[in-house]
Order: sequence, then structure tokens, then C-alpha cells
Amino acid sequence: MSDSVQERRLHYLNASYGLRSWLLTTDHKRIAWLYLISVTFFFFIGGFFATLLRIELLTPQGDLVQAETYNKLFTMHGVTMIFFFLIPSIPAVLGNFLIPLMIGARDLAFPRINLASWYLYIIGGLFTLTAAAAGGVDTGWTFYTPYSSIYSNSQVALTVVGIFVTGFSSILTGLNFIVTIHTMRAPGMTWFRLPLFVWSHYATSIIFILGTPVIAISLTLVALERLFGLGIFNPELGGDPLLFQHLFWFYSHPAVYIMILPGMGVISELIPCFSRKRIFGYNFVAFSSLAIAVLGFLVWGHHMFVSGQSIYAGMIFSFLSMLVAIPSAIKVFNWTATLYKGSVSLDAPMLYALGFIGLFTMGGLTGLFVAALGVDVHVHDTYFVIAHFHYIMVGSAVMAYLGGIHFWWPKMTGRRYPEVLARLAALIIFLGFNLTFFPQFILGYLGMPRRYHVYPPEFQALNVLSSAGASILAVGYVLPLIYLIWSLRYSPVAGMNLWKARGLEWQTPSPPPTDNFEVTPIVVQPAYAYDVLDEPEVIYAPEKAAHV
Amino acid sequence: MFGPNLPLFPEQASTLAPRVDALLYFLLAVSAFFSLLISISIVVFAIKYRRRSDSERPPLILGSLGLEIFWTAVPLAITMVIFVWGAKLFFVSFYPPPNALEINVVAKQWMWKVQHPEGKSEIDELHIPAGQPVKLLLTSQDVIHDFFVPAFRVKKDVLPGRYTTLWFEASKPGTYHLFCAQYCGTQHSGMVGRIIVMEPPAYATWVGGGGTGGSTTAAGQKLFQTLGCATCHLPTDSGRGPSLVGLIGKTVALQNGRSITADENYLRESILEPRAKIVRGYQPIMPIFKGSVSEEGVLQIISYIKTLTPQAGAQGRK
Amino acid sequence: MNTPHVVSVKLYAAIFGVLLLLTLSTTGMAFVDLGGDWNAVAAVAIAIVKALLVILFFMHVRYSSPLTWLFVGAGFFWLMILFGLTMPDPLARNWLTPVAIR
Amino acid sequence: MSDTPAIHAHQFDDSVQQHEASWLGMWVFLGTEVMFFGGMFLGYTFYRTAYPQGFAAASNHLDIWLGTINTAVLICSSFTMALAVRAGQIGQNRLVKIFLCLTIVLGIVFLGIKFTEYYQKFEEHLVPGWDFRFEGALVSSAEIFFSFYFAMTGMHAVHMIIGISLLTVLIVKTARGRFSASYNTPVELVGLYWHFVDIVWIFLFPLLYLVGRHLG
Repeated sequence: MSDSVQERRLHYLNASYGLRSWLLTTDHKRIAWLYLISVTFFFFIGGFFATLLRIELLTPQGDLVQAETYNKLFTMHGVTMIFFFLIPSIPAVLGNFLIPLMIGARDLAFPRINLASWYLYIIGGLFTLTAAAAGGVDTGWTFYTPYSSIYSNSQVALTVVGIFVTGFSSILTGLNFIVTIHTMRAPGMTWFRLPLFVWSHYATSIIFILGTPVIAISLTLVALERLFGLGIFNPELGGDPLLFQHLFWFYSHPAVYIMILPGMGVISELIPCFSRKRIFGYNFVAFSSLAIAVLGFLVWGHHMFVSGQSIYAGMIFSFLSMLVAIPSAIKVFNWTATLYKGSVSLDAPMLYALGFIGLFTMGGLTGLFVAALGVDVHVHDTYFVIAHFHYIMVGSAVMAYLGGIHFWWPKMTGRRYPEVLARLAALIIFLGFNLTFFPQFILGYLGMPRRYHVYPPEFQALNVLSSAGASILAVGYVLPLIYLIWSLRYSPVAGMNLWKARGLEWQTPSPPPTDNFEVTPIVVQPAYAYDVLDEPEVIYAPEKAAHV
Repeated sequence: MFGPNLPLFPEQASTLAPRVDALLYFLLAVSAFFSLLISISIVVFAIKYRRRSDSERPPLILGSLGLEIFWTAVPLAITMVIFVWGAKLFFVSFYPPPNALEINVVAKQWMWKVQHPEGKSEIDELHIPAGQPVKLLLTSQDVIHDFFVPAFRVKKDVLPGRYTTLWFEASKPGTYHLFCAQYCGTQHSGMVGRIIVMEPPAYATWVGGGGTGGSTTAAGQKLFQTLGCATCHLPTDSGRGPSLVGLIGKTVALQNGRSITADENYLRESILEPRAKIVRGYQPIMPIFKGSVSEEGVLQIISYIKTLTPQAGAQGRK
Repeated sequence: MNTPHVVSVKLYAAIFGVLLLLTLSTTGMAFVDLGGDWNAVAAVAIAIVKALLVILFFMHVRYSSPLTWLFVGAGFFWLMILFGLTMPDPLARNWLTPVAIR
Repeated sequence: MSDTPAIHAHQFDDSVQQHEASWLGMWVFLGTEVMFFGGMFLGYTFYRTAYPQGFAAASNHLDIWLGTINTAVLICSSFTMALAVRAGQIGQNRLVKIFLCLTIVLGIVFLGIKFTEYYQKFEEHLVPGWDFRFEGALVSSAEIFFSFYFAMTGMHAVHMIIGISLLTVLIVKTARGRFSASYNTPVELVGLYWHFVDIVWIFLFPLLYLVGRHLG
């Protein structure tokens, strides 16, 4: 299809214009764009809080902000980044856009519920931002009682309502994905021909559905206790603070798998495409996603080893936490094995993917440190834990998100992006990230506690290193924002399949028409059939194929 | 390691520290091995198999069951070793040895109040003898805090409404950081202190000299009299309340058919909320003391009850 | 496939009767001392039977696809995970081993 | 039976696939509700094992007969709801409206009894946060029991109110002839939701009302 013809072709972006066509759309591709813009907005708000934290920590004394403000800053950094960026980012942006395309459907099962999910996300965001404006919340993103329910006099109730509402946005997205993947696959698209991106989102949706309600109820109980004086977590009445921790971490540990599983899905798409080779051990990678989702629900107690939890519970959770590391190891080995004898081309998405594998390996292995009871007694609630989860969230999840955005940008916008600048940004982010968070491992083992506004002078040197790294990381993140917006206008037009990739989404024009496919394709190739790249992946039956 | 202003490794100042560091070295070795294995293979594969021409068609490799089993079994074996090693260390750091020196610590929003058995009390400081196990009985008056001494590699949350215990044996005299490691409000980062480890003779003179009040157990005994506990709790089981002689560690049969090991938490609950666990064969007539006894008072009574050993016989003999 | 299966009124009425009977019996049994925790166990057991009756017949799961069984089962299985891994903590808090392992 | 052509949304291939999707979607939603109430049931179990005496003493203050009647009322409403769904499946719109009305009436009776109980508790000063008074030494654990009593039955009542409003919408739509034997999905879905709310009460009743009654 020549470039000039492509301009007049009708697709989901020029199908209709005006604010109403965007704010009342039920097209999963447009809702993905609504999410992309709002998620980026919250990412840079969270990033702004992080910059203030890093500037404050340049000096041992608290000279940039008072203690009260610092506590609110790290709380809002945590709440914004986790609930408003990391959890929705890949599923709501890339998942919403791609899952119908990848399984050959016209849209998700419940388009209106999908739009409702975005509105709930925005309403939750507004609640949380008004809470921040009205004085902020200083309980930490963990809201531990009795501080959050009795002693804190900050905007806890308002923030809790915000997170409660946004939680339902995740639930509805998860519900949509599960039903769509079960009932709306194109003929020939069997479960074991599904792209691993879809498998990982199916596993993530299980966590959305079965985890999110528990944090909804635990935060509701905290709000009830604050507003109406119900004595659920009140130690005066014999309330046990550990009950809240159990309820909170029952969701919040699987939540970290919500953040990493979609990223793994993206990587399972990038590695085969850029090494032009079928993924190594497809079944094992697919089932390890499910294993991570299920085992992820059994391990939350490792957040409570030193919290006064009984020693036997600690032993059970430590054992199970070791098991949950195995599926992640399997994935890393399979990705690396996929590169063997491949035809590797280091485009920007591939740089992000390889960076992901390296950093995720380090993040995962440091997970073993905190899962081992003996060492966790020392490193719990120190900067070691901060470094561990930032290696997973920033080093892996955000890297995968950026890799995915770059990989599917031509499909979403019909435009390429500036390749050299993109590779440069990936390197800057990789270096800035390591300089920011590796020193924190050392600080952690030295014993610097987390959430400290003031720290002993001997920790200053490493903190200065970390803050320096944070400034490089900030530059690294601003670059893609600039050149991707720039690319919308000025980059050359990308054809239907820029990377010669496999997958149904590449069998339809870029940007895709509103109904994704003129005729529902019938899949005839297994997933990632790069070894027979020249053979067509789908065939089109003459009349409408009955649903198999 | 690099002098005072750029330390890269914490001091080892307790008997537990070298053991925790040994597990750390093992974990560092495993992590270094696998990180290098993965990153080097990525770099090697990316260079060796770089795309030379767009028409390259790599071979079809679906996977290999043998490899999958291999890199499931090996990580599983390693993680099990880590688990057992970590669990054993945790067991050691969980149960204090019987002859430990007992010190009560009450945490309050943003300060540590320490109470030595001999009567001396301190704020945000803890003097202890080197070479002797020290058991801390921790409780909080408001929110959750956390008693964390990096140099000893130990930490334990301090909960309101309950006791948690923490023990260590300092091996090297000196001054070490004490941090509060559980977020507890505005001055969380100000709730720090110092652990001063002294040679045993120096500690003896320090603790002996100028005790502010009588010893904790003496204060406990005085409370035991003034609150009228002695009227029901006699040395023998003949009184209206069960005998408290040698109670710690004993299994107590309760009225609802269950039985419980008597520990400090059981004693505290039975003082503040007696009806929660009624001993079999006794009437629930004990009044509630919640609100009429402070945290320190309950700790003092408990330390006194611990001195009621069978050979000590009737109270007041000590 | 979940072809809408029409259930006879007679069966609905029978299930309805059994449910009422179980309600009365659970209230009745509450006053009989079965010793120890058996009263609580009995009450929960009756509630589970009533819940199963409602799920299988009133909610048509009895005639639904195996996929529906999986979804229904998953919900309650996860509830069991929440209970099964939280309750060991408060229950085992008091198990003190007498000797500290060196 | 009037068989209007099976209409289905554009993203589905046919109405069988649409019904399958809606049916599974509802069950996934009910899965989230199971975990939502599950959190409170866990809190209840957590404290009941810690303070059995306190929970028994507090539970004996609840009116067991009102509780039993309420359970019977809710089971009746489940019965009428099931009949309404059945009538919808065979296209008898008149019967659907009758049974839906009966279900709403029974729901309102349940809420009526519930709020009289709340009023009684308010008068007996058993509402935590409002000058909670409870004679005897178990006042603290009794206050925890009543906190759970109000949190769980309150959340259940909120779900009842949502259910009743959904039922009224259904009646209006049935009256307008929007449903037929081949398109009865909304009635089935609201039916599932209503039965779920009944199941929550089936567990709430013994756990709140029948604690330690045998101790007298």
C-alpha cells in the first residue's frame, strides 16, 4: 500500500474527530490512547516527587523540606507511581490496544465497561490529587495501622477513596481481558498459538480480579475506622495491627506481579522478533506466567518477617517465596536461550528488552536476599529493599513499557520514531538507573532505614551518587516524551509490518481500521513462526467464518 | 572499609553478625554467578549472532525438555539451601537463651524509654555488657516502631498492645547506631539512639552507681501489693486466683478447653483484660487493670512475677 | 456451552424447602451444646450446604459449562488461600519451643 | 413465544458467544465480590479465634429470631428471583414482572427488619463510635464484634440496595418488552447477583447471630 494512498484510508484515528469522539469512545484502541496520556501524566507527577526526594537526600540534614513534607512526598511518590502508573501502564495501554488485535477480535468483550474503567481511573486520580493538594497524606503507600487509622491527621480518607475507585478500574480491565481471551479468539487461534503477551495479560488479569478486592476492603475498613470510629484495628480495644498487614499484603505482593508480568509479556514479544527466531520453550514461558500469578498469592508474609508474625508463619512464607522465584528464572533462561543462533538486530526495543533481562535478573536475585529469613532480619525496611523493588519496577517494568511503546508505536500511529535518538535514550536510562539504585544496595546493607528524612553523615557519599544517577535517569525519561511526540508529525510513515514481525496485529494496516480486520482472519501458523517468515500467517475464508 | 566517611560494609558487633554475613556472602556469590552468566551470554549471543542480512532465516529450535528441567532443578536446589540456612539463622535470632539479661524497652512516638532490671532508666540510649546475651522486651504506647541495630544485624517491630522480644550478644565494645525502622510518623527519622557496649566490669559499675529508683522487680513487688494482687494470688493454688509461682513457660489449661503456654504476652493480657483467658477451675472475678496500670507498671509486675520461683517460696523473701 | 437450561418449578420449590429447613435447623442447633468448637463447625457446615444448593440450582451452575465451574471454584479457592495462610500466624504465635537452637 | 431476532453487539460473532461472554463476565465479577466480603470474614475469624468469650457475649445481644426471619425472607426472595429468571427463559413477560416485584418486596422487608435491628442497637448504645456501652469485662472485644457486625451487615445492606435498584430497572425494561426468550441475559445476570447477595447473608447469619448461644 503506497504511502500516499494510506493518508486517505479510514482508520481508527481519522474515523471521527472532536472531543466527544474521544471522551465517549468505546473503541479499545482509542481507550488505550486515553490511558497512555493519563498514565504518562501521572508518571511525571510521581517523577517530580521523586526528584524532590533525591534532592533532599543529598545532605544528611533535612534542609530542603521539613520532616512533615518529606513524609508526604515519599507517600505521594509511592501512591502515584504504584496505583496510577505501574499497575495500569502496560495492561491498560498496550494490553487494551493489542489484545483484540492479537487474537483477531473486533474489540474487547465489553467496550462500554472498558470506557467506564478509564473514567474510574480518572476519578480515582482526581480524588488522590485533591488529597495531595489539600495537604497530602503522610502514612506511606502502605497505610499501616494504627498510624493510618488513628494517629495520622493527614488526608488519609480522601486518598483511600481515590485508590478504592482506581482499584475498580483494574478489576474491570481484568474482567474484560479474561472474558475476551476465553470467548473471542479468532478461528484457528488456539490457546497454544496465543502470543505470550496475551498469556501474561491473562495471568495479570487473574491477579486483578482476585487480589484488588482485598485491598479495596482493607482500605475501606481503615476509612470506616477513621471516619466512624469502628474499632477494627484499634490496639486499645485489642485490635491486632498485623491483621491489616495480612489483608494489605495479600493484594500488594501480587500487585508487584501485576507490574512485572505484562512487562514479561512485552519481552516475550520483542526477543523473538528481533532475533527472528521462535521463542525457546513456548509452553514453559506460558505456564510460568500462570505459575507466577498463582504462587504470587502465597508469599505475602515475607513482608512481615520482623513484624511480630509467628515464626512458623515466617517459615512457611519464606519457603513459598523461594518457590515463586523459580518461574521467573525459567523465563530469563528461556529468553536468553532464544537469542542462541538467532539473527539479532539491536533496535531500540531490543535494547530495552536486553536491558530488562539484565536488570530483572539482578532484581529477582536480590529478591532471594529478602526472602531468606536470616538476611531479611537485617535488611528489612532499609534501602536494600528500596533498591530491590526499584530494580524490578523501574529497571524492568518501565524498561519493558518503553520497549513496548517503541515496538508498537508504528502500529499505533502509523509513524516510525527516530531510531538513533531512541537507542541513545535507552542507554542513558540504563546508565542513569544503575547509578541511582546500585549504591542503595550498599546503603541498605549498611543499615540506612527507608523513609528517613535525616540520616547519619557516613551515608552521604552513596546518597549523593544515587541523586546524581537520578538526574541522569530524569533526562533519560524526558527524551522519549519529546521525540515520540515529535514523531507524530515529522517521522516517516511506517508500513503495515515495519519489523517483519509475526502476530495478528501485524497482519492489518497501521494504524488499524476501527474494526481491526476487514475480514476475521483464520490463523494457520504457530506463534512466532519466524523460521517460515515468508509463508503467510493467516488465510481469509471467502465468506464470514463461523465461530469455531 | 574506606574510613569513616565512606563505609561500604557494616561492623560486626554481635555473635549473630558473622553468621548473617556468611549467608550474605553465599547469596552474593550466587547472584554474581547468575548475573554474569546471563549478561555475558546476552552480550556474546548479541554479537556472535548479529543480523548480517535481512534474509537470514535462523534454524527452528522449539526448546529442550532437558534444559528446562535442568534450569528448574538447579535454581530450586539453590533456593532450598538458602531457605534452610536463612530459617536456621532466624530460629537462632528468634529465641533468646534462658540466661539472658532482661531489659524492658517502651517505644513512644519518637523516643525509646529503656528500663534496666537494676532500676536505671535511659532515653534513646542502651548500655549493655559485652559478651553476655541481652533480651529486650519491647512494647509501644502508640504506633508500630522497630528496634533496629545494624551492627548487630537484628531488628524487631515494636507493637502497641503486645510484647515482642529481641535478643543479641554484643561481641565488641563500642557505640553503635540504633534506628527506628518502621515508619511511625513525623519524626520517624529522629527516633534514633545509641547502643553503648561496655566491658562487663565497666557495665557493672555504671549500672550499680546511682540507680534512680529501686530495682524494677522491687517496684513490681510494691505494685503487686498496692494493687491487691497478693490477696488472691497466693504462693499455693489455695487462693481465689491461680498461683503465679514459676508461671513463665508453664502450660496453663483454660476454661474453654484449650491450653496455652504462659509467656509475657499472656501475663500482660491477663493483667489488663483478665476475662480474655480464664484459667480452668477459677471464677472470672479479677477486675480489669487496663487504664489503672501504665505500660512500665505492667512490665515491672511481670519482672517481679518472674522472680517467683519455687525455691524462692513466699513473696517478699527476695 | 451454557444453553439456558430451564429448571422445573418442582425442583426449585424442593430446593427452596430444603433451604428453609436448613435455616431452622441451624438456628435450632445453636442452642444445643455440641462441646468445644463443634457448634461453630456445624453452623458453617450448614451454611456451606445452603450456599452450594443456591449456587448449583438457583444459579444454574449445575447445568453450566466446565469453564463456569472453574471460575466459581477459583473464587472460593482463593478465599481459602487468604484464610489458610493468614490463620497460622495468630494460631501459632503462642507455640514457643522451650529450647533455643544454637 | 415471540422470538425477536437475536440482536448482538458488533464485536461478537453471534448471540451465543455474547451470552457466553456475559455469563462468564458476571461470574468473574462475583469472584471479586467473594474476595471483597472475604476480607471482612477473615477479620472476623482472626478476632473470633483471639477473643471467643467476647464474641459470644456480644453475639448474645443480637435478636436471634429477627435474624432467622431475615434469613428466611432472603431465601424466599432467592426463590422468587429464580422463578423470575425461569419465566424470562420461557418468554412469559407477565410472570417475570410479578416475580421481580415479589423479589423487590421481600428485599425491602429484609432491609426493614435490618434497620429496626440497627435502631435497637442504637438505643442499647451498642454502636461503636457512638458512646459504646457494654456491661462486663469484655467491653473491648465486644466493641470489635459490633464493629464487624455493622461493617459486614452494612456492606451487605448496600449490596441489597444496589440489587433492588437493578431489579426496578429490570421491571421497567421488561414492561417495555426489551427481553424475550432468546435475549434474557440481563435478567439472568441480575439473578446471579441477587443469589450471591443471598449467599453472603447465608454465611453472615450463623457467624454473627449464633455465636456461643449454647453457653446460655
